[in-house]
Amino acid sequence: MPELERDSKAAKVAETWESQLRRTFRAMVVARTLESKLASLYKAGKIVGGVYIGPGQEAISASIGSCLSWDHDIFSALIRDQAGRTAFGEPMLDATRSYLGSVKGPSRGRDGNIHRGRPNNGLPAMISHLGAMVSVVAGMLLARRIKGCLDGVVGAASVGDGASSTGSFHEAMNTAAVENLPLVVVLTNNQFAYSTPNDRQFACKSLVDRAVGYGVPGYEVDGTDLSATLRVISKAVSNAREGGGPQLVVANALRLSGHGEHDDASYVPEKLRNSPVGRDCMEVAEQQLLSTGLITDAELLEWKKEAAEEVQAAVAQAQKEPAPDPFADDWAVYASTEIAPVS
Amino acid sequence: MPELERDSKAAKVAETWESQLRRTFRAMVVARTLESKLASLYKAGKIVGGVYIGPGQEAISASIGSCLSWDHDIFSALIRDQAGRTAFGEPMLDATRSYLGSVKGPSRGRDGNIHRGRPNNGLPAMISHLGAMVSVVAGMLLARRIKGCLDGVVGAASVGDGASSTGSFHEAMNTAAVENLPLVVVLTNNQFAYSTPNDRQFACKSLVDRAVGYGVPGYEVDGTDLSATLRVISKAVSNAREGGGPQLVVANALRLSGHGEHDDASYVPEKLRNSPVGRDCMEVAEQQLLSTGLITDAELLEWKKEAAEEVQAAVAQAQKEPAPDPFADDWAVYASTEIAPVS
Amino acid sequence: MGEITYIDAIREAQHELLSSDERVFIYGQDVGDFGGAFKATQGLKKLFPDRVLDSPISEDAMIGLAVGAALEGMRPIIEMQFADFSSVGFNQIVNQAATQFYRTGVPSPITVRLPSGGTPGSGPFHSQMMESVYAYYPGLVILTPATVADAYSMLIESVALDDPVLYFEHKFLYRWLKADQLKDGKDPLPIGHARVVRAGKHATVVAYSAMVHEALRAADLLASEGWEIEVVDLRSVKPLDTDTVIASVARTGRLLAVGEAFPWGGVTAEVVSRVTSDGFHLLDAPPQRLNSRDTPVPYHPNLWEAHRPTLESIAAAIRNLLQL
Amino acid sequence: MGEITYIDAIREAQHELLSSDERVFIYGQDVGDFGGAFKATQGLKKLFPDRVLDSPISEDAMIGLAVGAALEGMRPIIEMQFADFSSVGFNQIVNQAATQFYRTGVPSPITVRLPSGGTPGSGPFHSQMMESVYAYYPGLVILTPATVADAYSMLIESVALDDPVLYFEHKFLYRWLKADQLKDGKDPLPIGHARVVRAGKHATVVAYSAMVHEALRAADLLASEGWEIEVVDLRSVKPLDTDTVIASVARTGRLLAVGEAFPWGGVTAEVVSRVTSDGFHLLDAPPQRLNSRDTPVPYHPNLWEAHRPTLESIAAAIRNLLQL
Ligand SMILES: Cc1ncc(C[n+]2csc(CCOP(=O)(O)OP(=O)(O)O)c2C)c(N)n1
Ligand SMILES: Cc1ncc(C[n+]2csc(CCOP(=O)(O)OP(=O)(O)O)c2C)c(N)n1
Ligand SMILES: [Mg+2]
Ligand SMILES: [Mg+2]
Repeated sequence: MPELERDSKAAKVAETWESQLRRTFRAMVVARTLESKLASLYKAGKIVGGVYIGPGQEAISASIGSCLSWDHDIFSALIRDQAGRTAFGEPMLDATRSYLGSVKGPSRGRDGNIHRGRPNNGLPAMISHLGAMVSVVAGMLLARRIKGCLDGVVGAASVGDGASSTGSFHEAMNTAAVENLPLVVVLTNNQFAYSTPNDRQFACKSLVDRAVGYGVPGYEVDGTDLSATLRVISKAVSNAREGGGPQLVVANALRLSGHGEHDDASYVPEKLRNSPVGRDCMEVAEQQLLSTGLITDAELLEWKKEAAEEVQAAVAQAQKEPAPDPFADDWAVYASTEIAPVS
Repeated sequence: MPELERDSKAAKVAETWESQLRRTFRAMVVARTLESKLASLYKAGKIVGGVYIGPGQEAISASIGSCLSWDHDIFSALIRDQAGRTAFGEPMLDATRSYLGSVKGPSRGRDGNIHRGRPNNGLPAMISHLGAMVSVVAGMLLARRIKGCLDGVVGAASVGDGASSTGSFHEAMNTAAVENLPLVVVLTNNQFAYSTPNDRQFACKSLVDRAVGYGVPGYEVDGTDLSATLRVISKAVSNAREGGGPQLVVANALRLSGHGEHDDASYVPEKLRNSPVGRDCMEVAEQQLLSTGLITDAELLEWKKEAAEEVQAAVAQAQKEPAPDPFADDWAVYASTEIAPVS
Repeated sequence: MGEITYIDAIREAQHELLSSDERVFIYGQDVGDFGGAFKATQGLKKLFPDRVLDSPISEDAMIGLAVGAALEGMRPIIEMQFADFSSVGFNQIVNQAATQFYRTGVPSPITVRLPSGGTPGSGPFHSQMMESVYAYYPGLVILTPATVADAYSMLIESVALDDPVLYFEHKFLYRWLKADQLKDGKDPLPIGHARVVRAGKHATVVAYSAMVHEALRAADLLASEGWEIEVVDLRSVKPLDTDTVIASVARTGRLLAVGEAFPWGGVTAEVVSRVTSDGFHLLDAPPQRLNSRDTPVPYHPNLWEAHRPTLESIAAAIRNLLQL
Repeated sequence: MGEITYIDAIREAQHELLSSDERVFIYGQDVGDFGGAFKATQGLKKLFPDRVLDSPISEDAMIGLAVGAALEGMRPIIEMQFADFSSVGFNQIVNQAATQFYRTGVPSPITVRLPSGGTPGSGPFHSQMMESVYAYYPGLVILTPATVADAYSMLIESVALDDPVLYFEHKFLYRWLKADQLKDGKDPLPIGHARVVRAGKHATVVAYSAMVHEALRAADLLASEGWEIEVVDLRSVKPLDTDTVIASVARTGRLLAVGEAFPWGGVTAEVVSRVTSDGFHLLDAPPQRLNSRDTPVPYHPNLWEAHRPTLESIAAAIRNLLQL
């Protein structure tokens, strides 16, 4: 997938809108393919623990990732951000290894599934506690400011409607605003936090109404519409890059899966599924790219085939790799070798 | 001070605006007198620990208290709320006993100074952790709703500009909004949190901009102006009382003391002191009441004299009372007698 | 074993509490129509629509709100989705709830349910044991039921108690542990009493929560080797029933304290140091501890099984103790 | 005693760190021009305007931000205004910072300064000892300097360490404890090493933080009664230097562990249970513990003095131990 590999800021600046749209969409295709596979592996009992996927949100997630450069920008991906991870540049093997328990995964089996990252490449590994990653991204940005290398850098953090209720989210937004850091927070309002609908989560009209309270620009967009979403997120990212400080994007969509693959989401009302917010962003995007001639049917088929092959290979690779061995693991929890563990 | 004693809702409904203004101002006079005395006792080494006072904020604080009824409404007072406590109906001895370490104080010497309350009368005792009391008030209101006795009740919580940065504040505001509870949050922006000025605390234009993000009505008022402040807080309180849900009032003033009496506040710029926000609300209120004939010079003098006498008596009383005795205290930390302490 | 699970007991206790006491309400994420992440409140919202309420994702506010409601005479039950997330409500638990009665003389009887402990594949943030972190704080009652009957009766008692209770339920036991009946016929032991769940004479193993069952299996294994191992289920880690533990050590002369917690401090340290301070002369050998490893709880089942005590590691620790 | 106070040492160490290491910055409430609530950063903002930053009242974000900065190679020092307020940053400390290296292999070397412990009139929320709460969590280093020289050298070492360090400074020592020099001439002990601060042969008292000084005064008193009491200053509660403690017990045969913490669990339980597990045969008498009472820290000085261990109560506990 050569199109996903571009990662220098220079390349991005020169990139055309059409090319970025194609690149973003391609990440969506790859992510949907990968996540569907992970869901079936879960159902087949091949994955221990949970599987969390993001169907219906790929347009939003991929748009974040495609606006950022690996090894240059920062992205805190959350549980439904496979598309964003792919677009940002996370190797697919990181996902399959983490889910399938290969010792070669980025956390060597110590953690799994979506709790993975590569902090040294700009992809911190999420902890489960919602809202807690936003201040970590702010800190990464602050560090670069102090080191004098913040210029042109953006940090993005993904959060959900539910996470917006956490004190952690609030403190981080406010702190980033006080420091005027180039932080783009993309809040995917997928109408639910687990089973909890918006009306039990917040009482404002739209969560974008929070932006003014932090003194940061706010944007709201139909997250089922790739082209609109990419445009808005690109704008927020470039504002941040140019010194505009934190930005809050609220993108509306519907979670088209259960909370995790163990959940049938039967609590999601039929009416909501059939409303505009319930549209599948993949279908919308396909139509957008096909109808504008940005992609042909044949090319799309080819992309899907390539994605399936890549997924197949990444799964096969992870599956043939050894699981962690408690006798081989050094159980080190301290980086300083002079600190001996307690027992 | 018979005017402070009215505490039934019926009485309050019938009360004229003029009478409420007088009552509120009288609480200000009493609080200023009491707090000045506490400050001198501290300087004379008669008080152990800190002394925290609210000069410059009495108009705001007293307005909250005077809109609420003891034993009926709820008020979470914070560190600069002597005026609000007085207006709400807290006995003055609670203050002097807490500060002077009398065992007869509401916490029997176990806690001191502003960490006092009477939860059974609607005055919960603050913990120091900023923001943490707002959800407690929300819970008291929720309890009354479940019990079916919320009708006509209001809970008010006082917070500062600094407290607005806490996650606790955010979670409580949002939760109260989701439950549509009759919570009035009065945020006194006194320009500083300890030494930290507003521009290191938040980046929005005014903290009232937070209201829309919670989906609640917001009000901003010049907190140095008693009549304006009382009008706005009264309105917020009656909106809440009538089912309008949470209300956020931001009142602007300047802290005319140090953070505590140990602090000379030399970091407060002269320019700010001389700006409109630096006006002393006591002087403004005096002028307002005198010039409109709501009070005469003689009456004011009489009020001040009475306040001084009341303070003198409350201090003398607390000072002659015994200090806590570690052998007499039962050290009970559990309400259930079946739970034995560890040691 | 019968068909009533540990999680059934928790659900039934809550049903009973809501039915019999109007002061009780349940507040937590997804506890309403969804019935909770583990289905501990399934069906309750239908029966008690005004007293089973979904909360936003705001653990700090959830506890603050519960304390406020308790001050007004209610008996809130707060469900944490996982014990691990109580770290965000930590301040309200240890500073607001725990100190309330001491400071004001007004009780704050809240019950916080904390789904705890490891299950395969749950990883560092959905597996933690936090009982000792909270037990440190004066004013809290810390319960760790290990049986179906205790899960039921101790939750009923938690809500009856005038103090804040943290009720640590173990996720591994939810559907694995079954009994014939909700109540085991006997009168439930009062809060704060440990129970000798297996009599023995060669050594005492003190355990709590899911580790009681591992300890019992280890005792079975050791029985086949001719050793009679006494197993004590603490049930409550604060208050801690030192008397029952010391009485057992008086019979056996040997002590192994087992916990699923991280190894620094915690319940096993408190047990061992109480026994040695107060029952030193009863000991025929140095008392021993067995805990999880001093790392976050690993995700992968291979690592997880080597992280927490198991039948095998407990049996090995007992054998070692018997030789000291 | 000289003129350099414990708080001077903390300030000087930070000055030194900022001067010698560009990766260091200080973040906390009022640490800038104001110099911090206790003046530990006085004058530093003037010298290093871009690396001494005032934070909003957001302890959760403060720690999250520090971890992020540490991931980028910085060495942040976070000042909590009081240790008690770290309860609001608890989640980020125990779940974000402590687990980072284990999960990702990338270190998160943050130093959190926590002004701890009781002073007269400070009450339940400005007096707490929280070292054991954090020591429970794998991945954290927990330091408790008790001397001016240690306050200095251990803060320097904290920042040098590749792991998250919680540096518990005791407020009571801030201005009361004085020394002639910042460094005591000797090479500073490495992190994790305890120090025998007074040699003796009749009993060992293990203490840390401000209690070291109470223990020393008690030992002085006991000396006048003819007893030679050895006093060990733990310095670091995680890692905990069991070897030095056991070596001391080997000399004296008797152990009293003293802490200012609440009595359930904590450092004293860990010390006693380690010594009994590993050094049982060295003990001539049951090891004892002395902590504060199991209530919140009271405001009134009369209550406060009866709440925490003092010269008198330590001396009484030693006398009791000597008779066991
Ligand atoms: C502080 C905290 N409390 C509870 C949870 C449990 N939890 C995990 S995901 C989730 C719902 C998240 O909803 P949202 O933020 O809207 O994200 P979405 O799942 O919809 O993508 C909850 C409650 C958590 N992870 N963190
Ligand atoms: C969570 C928390 N962090 C820090 C503190 C220490 N502290 C006490 S008062 C204060 C400043 C409060 O400022 P503000 O909320 O504006 O109230 P004001 O003092 O101006 O009335 C601080 C930082 C605290 N009490 N709670
Ligand atoms: Mg959601
Ligand atoms: Mg302020």
